[in-house]
Amino acid sequence: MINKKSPSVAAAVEDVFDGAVVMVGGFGASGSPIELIHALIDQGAKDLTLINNNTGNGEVGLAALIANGQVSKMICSFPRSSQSRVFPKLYREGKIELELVPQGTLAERIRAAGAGIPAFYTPTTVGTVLAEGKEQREFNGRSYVMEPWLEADFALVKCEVADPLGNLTYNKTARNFSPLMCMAATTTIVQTKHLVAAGDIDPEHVITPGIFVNRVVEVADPVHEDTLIAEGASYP
Amino acid sequence: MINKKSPSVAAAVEDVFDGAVVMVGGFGASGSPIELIHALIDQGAKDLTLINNNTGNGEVGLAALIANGQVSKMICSFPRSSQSRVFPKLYREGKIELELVPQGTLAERIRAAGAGIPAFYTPTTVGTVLAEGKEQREFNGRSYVMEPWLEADFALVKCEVADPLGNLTYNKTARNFSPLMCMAATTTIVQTKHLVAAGDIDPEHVITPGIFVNRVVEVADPVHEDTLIAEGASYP
Amino acid sequence: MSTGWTREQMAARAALDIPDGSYVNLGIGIPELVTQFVPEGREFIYHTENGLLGMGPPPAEDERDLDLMNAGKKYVTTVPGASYFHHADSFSMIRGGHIDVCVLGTMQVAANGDIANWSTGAPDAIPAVGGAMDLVQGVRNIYVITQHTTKTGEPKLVEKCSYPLTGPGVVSRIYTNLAVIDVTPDGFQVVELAPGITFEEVEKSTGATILPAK
Amino acid sequence: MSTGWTREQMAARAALDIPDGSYVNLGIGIPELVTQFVPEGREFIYHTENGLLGMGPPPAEDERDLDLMNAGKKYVTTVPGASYFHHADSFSMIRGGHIDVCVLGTMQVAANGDIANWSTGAPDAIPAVGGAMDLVQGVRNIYVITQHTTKTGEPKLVEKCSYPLTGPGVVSRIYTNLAVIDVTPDGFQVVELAPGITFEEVEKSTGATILPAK
Repeated sequence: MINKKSPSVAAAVEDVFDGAVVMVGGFGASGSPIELIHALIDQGAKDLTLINNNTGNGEVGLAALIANGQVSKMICSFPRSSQSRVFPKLYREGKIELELVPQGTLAERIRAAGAGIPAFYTPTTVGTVLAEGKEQREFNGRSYVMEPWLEADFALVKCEVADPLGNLTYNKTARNFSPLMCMAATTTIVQTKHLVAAGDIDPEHVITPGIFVNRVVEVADPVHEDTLIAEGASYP
Repeated sequence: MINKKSPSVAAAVEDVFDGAVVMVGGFGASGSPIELIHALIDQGAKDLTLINNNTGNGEVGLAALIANGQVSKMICSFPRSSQSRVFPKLYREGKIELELVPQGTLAERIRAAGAGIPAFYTPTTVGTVLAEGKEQREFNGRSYVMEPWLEADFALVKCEVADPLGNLTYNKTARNFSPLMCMAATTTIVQTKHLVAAGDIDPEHVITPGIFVNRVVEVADPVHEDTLIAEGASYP
Repeated sequence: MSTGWTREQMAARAALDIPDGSYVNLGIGIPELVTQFVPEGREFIYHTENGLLGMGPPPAEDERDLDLMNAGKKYVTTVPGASYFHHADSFSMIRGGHIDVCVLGTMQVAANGDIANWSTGAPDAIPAVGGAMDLVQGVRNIYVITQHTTKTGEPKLVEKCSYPLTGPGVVSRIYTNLAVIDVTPDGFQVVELAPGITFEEVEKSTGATILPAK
Repeated sequence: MSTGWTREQMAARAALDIPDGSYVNLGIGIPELVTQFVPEGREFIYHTENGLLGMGPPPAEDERDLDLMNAGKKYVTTVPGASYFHHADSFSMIRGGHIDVCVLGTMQVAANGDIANWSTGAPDAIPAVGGAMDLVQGVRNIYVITQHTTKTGEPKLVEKCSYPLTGPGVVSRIYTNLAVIDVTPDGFQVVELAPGITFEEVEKSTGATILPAK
């Protein structure tokens, strides 16, 4: 029987290599795969390019990974927030690179990679500094910019229910970018709150079909970034 | 309260105008909105451009609409099948136009219209006669063709469960093109087997969010194209 | 001297212009207040770009769900008929023109409808755009709610934005504490003055030519 | 004289080359037989492009579900762990390179891997392409199962396809009744002969240069 189950978060992220491009699911705290990120901190891969909507909060999760000096470039739509201190500091010191991508374009570029679409046109950024240097073109009398797909070597994703084939469901707005990232990465690594048997998820309710998932590890009682931050936690 | 319910299939298709571009959900018999199509036959709009994966079977549904002389152009991926007689005859007589689009490109062009993406690149058709006259371009050393979005004035769609806000779920492989067509049409008209109250569909299980739907009409006991054909039925 | 409308009154005035049954996306700040002033007999459905249609009011503190937030990362609830979806579907709703109205705050808005609300362009600023550029290009009606001037009295309605644009020529209507103003082919045009406010006061606080109410 | 492998034997031979855990899309005809010959200890997951992953065998006639079909419009079932999705997601699986193996029938296949299996190009033919062009461009490994020659004895393995292409240079391996043949930079290369078949017989039935097994 096909079984994508990984024995531990450590085993699941074992082969993330220096210089890898890593997508991390979540929108702010919601859907952030904290346990997988912390396993990646323990694992120590360096010079990573990270793709996420934000840059993490406090000193846990994504922010801790950046603080640990493992990230050389960040691709995101919104790198600052009220709880975000690590990235802004490193960025101002010139120690980390930033590619700023509008949120909808970020989502669509990730989907495009998963869907085998090397580029597409969008009206977003037309007439702004973010369109500078980008190819522009008119369709039906309106201007659009061309945007390329955004691929990754790995995706780290948190879900609610998974089966051993990698079929996934999510919880509420914790879904956000995760289904897209599962499609776009060469190796998709998922932490799930509930691991159930194949067939236990109604085929009509599957959000991410197993074909997009490589490894599943059960984290039955995941910590939430907001809780950690409220406690003033830091990692490692 | 927002209520997209239409009193009848006749009222639901009332404003389809001559020359309209109409998407029709379904893949072969599966998911075909027979009652809405028959209402459109009764309504009589002419010179329609129809978008569907196929061209209908027997002398009911899509095939009956074509046989009734209401369709001047067909956009589809597979216009012939064992039970398809109406379209082939009219096509050979030069009485109906055909735009042949590969199935995946058809789906993606429809989604693109719904997503505000005027064009995208795909490897499909590269090196074939279907790429002739299309713009081609290399990305990362591979050739792709550019494909434009495919919009419609109306979409006729069949679903399993709907609520008055237009939230929809489908049944098994009857889902196929329908969620994409709901996104791409100016006016989306849905026939549903079950009409339930807002809130009765779990927000996690909604396949088509109501924002993509304009009208919902309950057809509690829909006929299935395969059943009609087995019975040798014809319409009108 | 009147200072015109309060924040709540501006939001209420904007709500008056939103048709029944509209799909609405609200920016952070004053625009969020619109939900409190939905006119009698109307219903709006709120979209939040992180993947929810049918957003309801904030929950009681002890009923928070950590996985149920809005795009401003505040805890929210859902109304009956809500749905969840991923980010590509969410921005298809935006980019594909399915959202009827977006109400935004702003730093500047120009007489030709240009809006600048994402960056001061300062060299040491950390650029952060979020979904703003998608919203202004994708949503059919872009409304702005803003104080007429900055805290230091500088006009926010200008001939040409000095800050980097979020999008060119996209704003259709502006609600300030002093007036409701349309962006027309002839530039700013007053639609309605706040009680106790004269056209001359509006004109003096505006950094561009502005036409009086017809 | 041996006529080589039967249809079932060709399908069984192809199945031997599909790794455990593969996501597989099967064309109509002989390719469909692959499901009957999955080697001991292996599991394949079948994708059908009309929106189902985890397709199972055909149902008993009285257990048919009219809304559960495959891309060939035949009634099917599901296996535990199946999922339904819409057409754009289904073709993302194809175009995005997520399907491991596609096994197709063909009219012609050329020594450079070109395949022609959608149209005879006849002037009165009604062109119908379905998902064939998406599959050959998107799936990582394109295998072909076909009789070595047409019913009238014409070679189907040719130097250059005379029929309109489905895709250029996409086929990697061919299973015929006479042999297993790879498409290599040097052209057709026999990998294995069917029992009782000589290389000379294969060569004679092939419309292109073909190399013997190494």
